[in-house]
Amino acid sequence: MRDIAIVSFAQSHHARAISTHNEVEMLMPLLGEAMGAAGITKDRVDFVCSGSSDYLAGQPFSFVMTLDAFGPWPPISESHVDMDGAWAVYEAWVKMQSGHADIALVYAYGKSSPGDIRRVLSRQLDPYYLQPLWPDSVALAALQARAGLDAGTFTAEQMAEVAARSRRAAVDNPFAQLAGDVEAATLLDAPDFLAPLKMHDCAPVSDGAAVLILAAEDIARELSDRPAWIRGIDHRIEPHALGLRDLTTSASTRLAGEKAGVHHGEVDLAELHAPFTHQELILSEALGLGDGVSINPSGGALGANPVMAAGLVRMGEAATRISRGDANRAVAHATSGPCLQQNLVCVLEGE
Amino acid sequence: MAEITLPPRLEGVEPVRSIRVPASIHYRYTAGEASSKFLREVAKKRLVGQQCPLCKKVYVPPRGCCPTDGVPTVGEVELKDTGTITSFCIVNVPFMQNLMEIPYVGALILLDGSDLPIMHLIQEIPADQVVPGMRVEAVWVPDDEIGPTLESIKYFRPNGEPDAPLETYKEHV
Amino acid sequence: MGKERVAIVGCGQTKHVATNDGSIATVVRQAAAAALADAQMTWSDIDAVVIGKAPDFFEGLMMPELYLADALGAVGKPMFRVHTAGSVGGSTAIVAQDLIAAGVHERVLTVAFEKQSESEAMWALAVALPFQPPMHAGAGGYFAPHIRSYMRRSNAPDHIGILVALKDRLNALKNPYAHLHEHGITFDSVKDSIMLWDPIRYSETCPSSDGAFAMVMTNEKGGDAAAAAGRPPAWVKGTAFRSEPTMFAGRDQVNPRGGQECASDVYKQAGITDPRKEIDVVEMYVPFSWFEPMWLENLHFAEEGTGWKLVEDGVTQMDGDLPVNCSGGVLSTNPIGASGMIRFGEAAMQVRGQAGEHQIDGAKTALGHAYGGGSQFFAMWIVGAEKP
Amino acid sequence: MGEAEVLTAPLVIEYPFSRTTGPVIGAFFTALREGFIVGIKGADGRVIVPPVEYDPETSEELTEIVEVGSAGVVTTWAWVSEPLADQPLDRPFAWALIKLDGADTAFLHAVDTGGDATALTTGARVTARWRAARPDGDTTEDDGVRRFREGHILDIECFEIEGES
Repeated sequence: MRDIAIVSFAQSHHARAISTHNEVEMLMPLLGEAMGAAGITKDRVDFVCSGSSDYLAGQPFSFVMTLDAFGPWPPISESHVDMDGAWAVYEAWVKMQSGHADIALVYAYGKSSPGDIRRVLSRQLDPYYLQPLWPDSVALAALQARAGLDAGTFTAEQMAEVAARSRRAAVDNPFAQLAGDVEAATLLDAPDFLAPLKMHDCAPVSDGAAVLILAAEDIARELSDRPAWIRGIDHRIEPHALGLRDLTTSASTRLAGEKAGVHHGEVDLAELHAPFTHQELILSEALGLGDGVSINPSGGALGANPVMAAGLVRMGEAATRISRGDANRAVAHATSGPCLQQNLVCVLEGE
Repeated sequence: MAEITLPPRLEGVEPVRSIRVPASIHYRYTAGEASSKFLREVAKKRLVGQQCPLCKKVYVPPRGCCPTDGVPTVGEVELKDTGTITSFCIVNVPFMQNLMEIPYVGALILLDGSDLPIMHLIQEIPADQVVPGMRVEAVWVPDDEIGPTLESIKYFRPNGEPDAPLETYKEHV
Repeated sequence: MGKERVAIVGCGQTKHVATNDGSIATVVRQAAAAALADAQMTWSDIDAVVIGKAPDFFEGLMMPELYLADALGAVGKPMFRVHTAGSVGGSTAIVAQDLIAAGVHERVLTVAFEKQSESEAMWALAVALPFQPPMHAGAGGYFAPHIRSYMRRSNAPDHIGILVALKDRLNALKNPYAHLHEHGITFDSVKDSIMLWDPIRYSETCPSSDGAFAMVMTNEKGGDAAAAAGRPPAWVKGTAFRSEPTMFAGRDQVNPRGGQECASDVYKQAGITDPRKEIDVVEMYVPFSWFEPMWLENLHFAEEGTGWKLVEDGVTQMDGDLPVNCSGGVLSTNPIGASGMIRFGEAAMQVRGQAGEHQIDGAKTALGHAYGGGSQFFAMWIVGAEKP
Repeated sequence: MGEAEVLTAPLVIEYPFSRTTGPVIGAFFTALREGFIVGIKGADGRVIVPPVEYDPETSEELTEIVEVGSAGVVTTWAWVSEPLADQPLDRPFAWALIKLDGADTAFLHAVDTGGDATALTTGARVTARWRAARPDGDTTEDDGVRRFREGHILDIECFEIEGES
């Protein structure tokens, strides 16, 4: 396998609604920022891959017009996934492994504000048995949380602790949307939102975008003083029906973590894409992350959750910390589907 | 497909073959900064395009970004509501939500001073008399109906000028 | 080409129809199971699944890979979804082959589908966005002016489109999987069909189909094993994507630069210097008949302005020296998200000698071509009977 | 540009989807119309409800439809104090995964407790509340309001705690 690294990352100031800008306007400055930081212009990019979903903002082919933000002229080699941008990184990484590209640019964006994200995400479900009931994303996560609480996998106190820690961490993250110095005990006093979930257990609704640049071998060293090398990347999926899964654990994360080589060394930090507090606990357990691991130092998805970009942001946040020298070995994770149905795990290292 | 076996109570029962599942999702569409600026001018019957600072091309309607350079189109250029038909299509098929009487002409119209044709309707001329190069002008809806939408231009019609020679719009066909 | 050679060892598809009576899962499953059977593999042999389709609005199913994981045997495996507009079927095949070429996996299943009968696909394409001018003429209304421009630029006579439509529909009669089987079709019946979007007639447009196409790909070792077992694979000799902006000043929508450069790239990878001579058969994405002469020029088979002459001279007929769309093409079968993969897969079937009645004898090198959006997305591959 | 100056407008994406079911999903809906519930035998012999077409472990096509009970046990649940549009009930209710008698897997539906957030527990027994069968000879056209069972997941209006009605 070729050595491939994340060499640059840029993200928006995620917010409940970025309504002054359309998707192109939201993305364009970030593309310039990410390429500027790597010291390259667009002509050096061999491959572009993006992640987004038509359903979020209700616009078929929204990714088609959004590509204009890159200025794809002369024509470029480009692809798009209707998945979180973390999977676009995977496609770009494969393209680079096959020798077709040395520098790849990946972007992802999502605006949840134009629609009701809870209803929109119900369109991901089985179209015969589930869609007609309109079960929303929070409700399904609540079923998962209760299963874990009943099984003794985690406690409401641990969930609140995740929320409090994430918000405290997000204070130092200028891009986060939800931050603050708050105690878990205070959070636990709040009324139920969708029991057993309280509001603090759920990620905020966010608009946002992110851009990440990958480079191979010596080019990575040219573009970054300290590239974040991808040492392993893998993703796995589980059965769709909730009744066919053990909701208290994440078999697909465990497997993806093994394949990506999480255990081949000590992990300094992990950026986990957990839109709900209990999902962070499930993911940490599945990845075997011990007490010494700093989890979601950015505040995670609980600090800002731009759907379709939130997983890509996790990769960028982990890579940025390696490039800054804050960490030497990090795990980045992205999820897709109801109750962690599909998961991607990436292991990043400094030199 | 393999044959399925049914429990006794389903044997001989007329099977369900399809289900109806209507689905409706409501969104709030945001035009964005550049389009909003443009549409607010449309409400004043003005067509204000934007120009790329690098390639100098003028886009109407602007979307805030030069599609070839990937930079914000910052310069503003006011255009007249006249232009040239670069190509067209005669529509003979009724479409959903479409109140047009068929046949009607949808044309690519290069507004004078702009660099990208827009698609709009051509009226006040029989469909079979529309030709490329035809000079046209916008017909606006009555003043009290004008708003920040491209629907404020009802259609385009010939403005009586002689057809433009191909050289003047060759880059666009 | 990547580090590993890639071989297509299994192809499968549904009988394409207006309405497939099964569930959405059944449609993808039928194609995938057929491809596996053709490859003499079982579900457990597959390392990863790559799926493609056009907008999720068509079936009202957001990120359908989630619901389809079980049907495609993907549980516990990597499952990947691609969406690049109309070119998606081709792009999906390229992403799948990259997984092998990069040495990430040994055996990959790829499938692309659309079940247009779930909704009116035309609606999904014509969502009226606020603030736009009041024109909803569908895909034909978008492409017709560009076809008119082509006719004007090339001085092509009006009957060229009719010849293409007639050829493709007659070819479809030799393909049991094609959607349209119009036994009574004639030059005059195409000519007399209603002019929908002048200059596009009804019989010069593609149908709306339910269907899927799947392929099983493997590395050199797997390809050699299949060949040794008397099941010749198709070897991938080159792949390329190109995209350009949808709308920009001076954009040539008749002969887009993205398509030209995509073709040049894929030919270069395959070592092809004279495509007209070296390519034996082409599966080209032609949803409206006039795109055949336009793409013949865009893909460097003819000088600019002369593609229509190849059509008129019968060069692209099955008995011509550059047969195009022996399967009947998109004009006979259009499950949108799958249409690109059908082009790629039919190209593979030709060089494997498994195209049945629409087989071109001795086809050694084939081009699969897909495009999407407003002719700004391109995906192509060259496959060959001989190992590159 | 300030938020007030940016133009917005409502956009509705609406489709009257008609979905063909094939025989397995069709059997489930046929049974619902007739007022009972079926599942399917998985490759390992367990009974999966609602029936899936392909085995989640072995991927093989499943074919043996079997009848299960209309009552069962709640394996997990969530309390909805503010239902969203189109959900099965417009007053507070519970979503639950329910393992029906004779089934080995749980499935999702709504449970009506009359609005009582404390009535339900994990392990509680619940039973289906059925919509009425279409009376013989009734041919009223459907106007979008579901009055009778027609072969749809909402032929079960919801579940309710056993013994309470």
